[in-house]
Amino acid sequence: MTEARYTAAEILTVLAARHLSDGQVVFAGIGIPLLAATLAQRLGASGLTILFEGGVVGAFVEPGKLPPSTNDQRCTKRANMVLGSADVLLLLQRGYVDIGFMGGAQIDQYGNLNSSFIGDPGDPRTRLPGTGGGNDISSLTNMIVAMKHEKRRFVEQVDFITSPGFIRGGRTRAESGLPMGGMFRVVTELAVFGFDEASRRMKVLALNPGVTREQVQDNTGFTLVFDEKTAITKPPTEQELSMLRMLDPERLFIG
Amino acid sequence: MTEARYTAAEILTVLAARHLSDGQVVFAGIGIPLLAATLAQRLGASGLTILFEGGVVGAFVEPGKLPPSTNDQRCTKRANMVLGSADVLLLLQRGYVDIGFMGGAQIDQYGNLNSSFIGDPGDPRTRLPGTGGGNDISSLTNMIVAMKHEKRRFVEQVDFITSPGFIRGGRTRAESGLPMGGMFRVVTELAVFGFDEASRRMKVLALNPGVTREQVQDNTGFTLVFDEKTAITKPPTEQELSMLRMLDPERLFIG
Amino acid sequence: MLEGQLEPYGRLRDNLANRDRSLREKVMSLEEAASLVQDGMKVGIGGSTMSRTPMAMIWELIRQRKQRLSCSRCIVSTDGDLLIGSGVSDHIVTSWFAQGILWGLSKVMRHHIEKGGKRYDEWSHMAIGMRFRAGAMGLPFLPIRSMLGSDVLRLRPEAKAIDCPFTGEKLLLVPALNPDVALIHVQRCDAYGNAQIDGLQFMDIDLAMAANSVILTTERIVSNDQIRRAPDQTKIPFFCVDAVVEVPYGSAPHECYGLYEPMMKHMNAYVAQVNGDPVEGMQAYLEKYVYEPKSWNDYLALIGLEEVLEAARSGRSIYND
Amino acid sequence: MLEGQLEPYGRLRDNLANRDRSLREKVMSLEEAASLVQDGMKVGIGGSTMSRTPMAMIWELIRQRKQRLSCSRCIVSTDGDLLIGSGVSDHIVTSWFAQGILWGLSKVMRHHIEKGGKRYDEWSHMAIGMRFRAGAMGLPFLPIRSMLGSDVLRLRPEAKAIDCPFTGEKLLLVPALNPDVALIHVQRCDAYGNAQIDGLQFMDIDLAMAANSVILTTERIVSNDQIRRAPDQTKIPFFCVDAVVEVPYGSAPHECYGLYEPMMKHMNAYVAQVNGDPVEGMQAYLEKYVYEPKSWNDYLALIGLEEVLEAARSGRSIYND
Repeated sequence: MTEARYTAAEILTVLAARHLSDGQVVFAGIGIPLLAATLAQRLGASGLTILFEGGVVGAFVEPGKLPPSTNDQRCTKRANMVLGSADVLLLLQRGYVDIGFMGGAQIDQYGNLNSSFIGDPGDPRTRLPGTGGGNDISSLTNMIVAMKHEKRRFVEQVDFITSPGFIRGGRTRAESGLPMGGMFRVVTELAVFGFDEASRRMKVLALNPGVTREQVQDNTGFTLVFDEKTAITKPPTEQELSMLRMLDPERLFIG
Repeated sequence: MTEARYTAAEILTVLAARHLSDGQVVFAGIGIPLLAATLAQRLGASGLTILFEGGVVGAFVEPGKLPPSTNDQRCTKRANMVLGSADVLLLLQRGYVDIGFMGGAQIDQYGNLNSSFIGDPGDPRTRLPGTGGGNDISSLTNMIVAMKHEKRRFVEQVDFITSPGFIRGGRTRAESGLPMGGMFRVVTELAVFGFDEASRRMKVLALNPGVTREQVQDNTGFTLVFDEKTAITKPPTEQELSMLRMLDPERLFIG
Repeated sequence: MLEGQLEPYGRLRDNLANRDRSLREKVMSLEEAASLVQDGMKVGIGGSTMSRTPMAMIWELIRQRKQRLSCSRCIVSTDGDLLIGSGVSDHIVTSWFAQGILWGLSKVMRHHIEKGGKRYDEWSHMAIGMRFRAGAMGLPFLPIRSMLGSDVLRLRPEAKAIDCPFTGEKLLLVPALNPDVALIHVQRCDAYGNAQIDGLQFMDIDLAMAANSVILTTERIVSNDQIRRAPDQTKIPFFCVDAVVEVPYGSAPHECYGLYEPMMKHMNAYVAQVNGDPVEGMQAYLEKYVYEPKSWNDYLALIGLEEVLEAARSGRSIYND
Repeated sequence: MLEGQLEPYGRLRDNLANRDRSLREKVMSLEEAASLVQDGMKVGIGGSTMSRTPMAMIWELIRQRKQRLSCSRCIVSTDGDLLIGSGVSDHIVTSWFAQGILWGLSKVMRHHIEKGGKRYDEWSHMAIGMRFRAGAMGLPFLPIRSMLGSDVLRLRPEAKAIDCPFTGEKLLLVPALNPDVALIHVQRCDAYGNAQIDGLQFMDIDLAMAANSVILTTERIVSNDQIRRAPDQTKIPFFCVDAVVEVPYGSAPHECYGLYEPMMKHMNAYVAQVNGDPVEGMQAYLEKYVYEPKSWNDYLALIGLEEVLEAARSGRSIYND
């Protein structure tokens, strides 16, 4: 690439959208997840059912009217159902949801997310906003996380497990009382990650176009596992990018 | 009385209605309780809030349109709120209800009600319909029961405790895990009964007009406690009776 | 899986993961929908007493001669008579089982429960509600503060009394009830199964969420556009629904809120006949009203146009002022 | 009673038994209603994030210089900034606390929680919901299947992990939350407090049932007759409501479903000011927008007619097709 055809947030959103398929039920957080799920709906997966934490089932967010949170009325326009916010979370517990889809502030090699404290929780350097629905979603279903790839965000061990991934790897998640779900994919502007079936450590599944293994490793605070033949993701198409920009004309979430 | 001015069901209903006061929240069963609560509302207690098991809060049943069960739409006409039937029962558990008001098939000296089995539950002579909301109501709030006074209905010990009164008397109700509520009044066509504060045994509070102690005792399957000076209830007034007959012109519940 | 026995969480989740929860049309005939109900299933029944009973679906289950259904409902009325009287069900789980207070005891219930070897498991009304709700919430149990101290509890070892780990107070834990299939009748839904319910909801929302499959019968099928214009009126979401059947007057001779009241002449005649002879009387009723009619509309014709119209007039009167 | 500590059932029942639950008019001014909130109370806040926040009531609590309020809400936004920034609250119980994703971290929250000695107790979103729900149901706890294995749980010894007595599975019991008072803003209610809520309900129904008293602010007071014509639209029953205050635009600058969207220019200016200096900036904001206005309408005038009208135009557009 001689010139960037897209921003980091744009490729993040497009790649995340590709991981959703028609007929799934996805619980989407605000920002990139909401946008990526809506993009997937508009690009063929019209039967994708989007749930929002505010209490929305089967949403169809309007282009150019992105909500400032998943608790705003914009989330409900043309939705199939509106219900209480505890009740929409209980759908996860009952098992109606295929995929939880969130952003992340900090992640570790086992896919644990931290959105609560930087530093010692007893005397934190930074008090972050907290879990919101993140803990419930990641505890109860399969997760896709879309986040910016920075060394300080990809750490060996998070300061605080807000939203559990595979805890300490192996079977520790199930042993903690979380028999279902777990981290499925992490999508960043550099690569797409999965988790090893046995160790439950993060591994690179595919590099984004134009990104090297070294670049990914250099921006990561722990040693990554690479497959022999790491795939290369197909770049965002014109159709993907133009639809995305149509959805977020004010570039609220795509930067 | 040379001539009966009213039927047994009529005096039962009128006396029961007198035990309800303006401002109370009463959970009423079908039949006489529904009718008596509605009568109380029409006779001055217009702020009496009636709840029905079907999921109705603040009902105002229309004269001549008595519902055949508390789950019918007639119960909801001019009601303040309609909600789920588990949720209306939970109002009892939370404590929003002052009085539970039911009919009874069989009662014993401790105010326990049986509407499940006559005879041995393992091989019953009669399988009765069962508890409905009766068990929940009597477990969770103060009870008024309106029922026909017959020896086979007023027994020393019920064959089966469907809706708990004071269980075996004394503190056995609280010890069974039911710290709140309990049997408050039993109203029949012969007398009005309360329960002794210590022993929790049924005692006569007032005789209905024209009824003797002997009559009440003869129609009761256990030895009743009478106060020194048992009161005599004032007979139903013309106003009470005419309003009652206006409410139930088809004599659905007043026989 | 016996009623009262708990499915492990993993199995419950697997059942749901394997259901097609996509936004898809699922309109079918009464016959097709009834064929989804298999012998021996745990069946949850919507509505209560004589209200919003999924009567057309029960009628079709009897025509298809289902067997050994274990049926749960908050309060069981004529539906229970027909289910056990026809031999379709041998097990009723509820808090109250008769025809209705106007008719005294059900002789059909008495005959089959006292002497016919059929089972009626009694729970408190709230306990039934909390069992469906636990099922809907993906929980193995919910605590309640009733049933304690009573003989109703003594006959239900499926429930467990505990001392509250926070307060030491006595509580009763009632096990989740996740029916294999729920039968629910509603006023309106779309072709995907997004359902609106007017008036009394009874336990239908929890029941729909708890069940491993849901068959909706509906007075009418409306467009998905109409549903989307008032999403806060949707009470059951499409993804827990597996079949949608349009059956006008599908609760007859019971009522459907805002549309028709119970058809009392038919009910009176029915009760007189089956309580007169709970075996022969019931058999004759089933022959004439269930097995012989060619369609649900034929059954309605037997109830009679005048009674159907009168029920509709009074049903709609709830909105007259 | 500290947040997280359970009231014995008897005390909870006594509190409720002593409330006047009769059908009576309870309309009062914002000032009178706010005076029902006492220093040190546990306050439950309705709505979520920037939606149906009872902002007028919070504004009045700040004007009345309340102290030591312990405030719980499913998701806390600007309301939390104002409550801790003004000194009214020293304790927030929620799952998420910032101004909104558009503005990054709240410097007000960070300042007071990291260094100011104020507390923010974090629970999962569902845990908060189940705590209100347990309170609403008259139960000491509800079980959940989340929070387990996380550090969120490690900081919350108020919750108890158990092995399910039915299945042996691990469950977390979260304690009931029964606020002393709930503040809830609705689109419509009658003078008795029968409330209708359009669109997103959040946790407001459980909150209302759980609280030991409820103060409703409402966009408009409608007749009891209107409520009775559609009783299935009533979401909060009058008998759990203790005060009704009519405050048009009572959620400003947040949104009220179907009536107005958030007033984003004001929000942007607010965030710039308080995140610029969480102490002085906040103080200046409070002076100008909270302490000085003579009335809520004066406050709205400071937001500006144009912005209020624009928020109403977009708010009502939800019903445009």
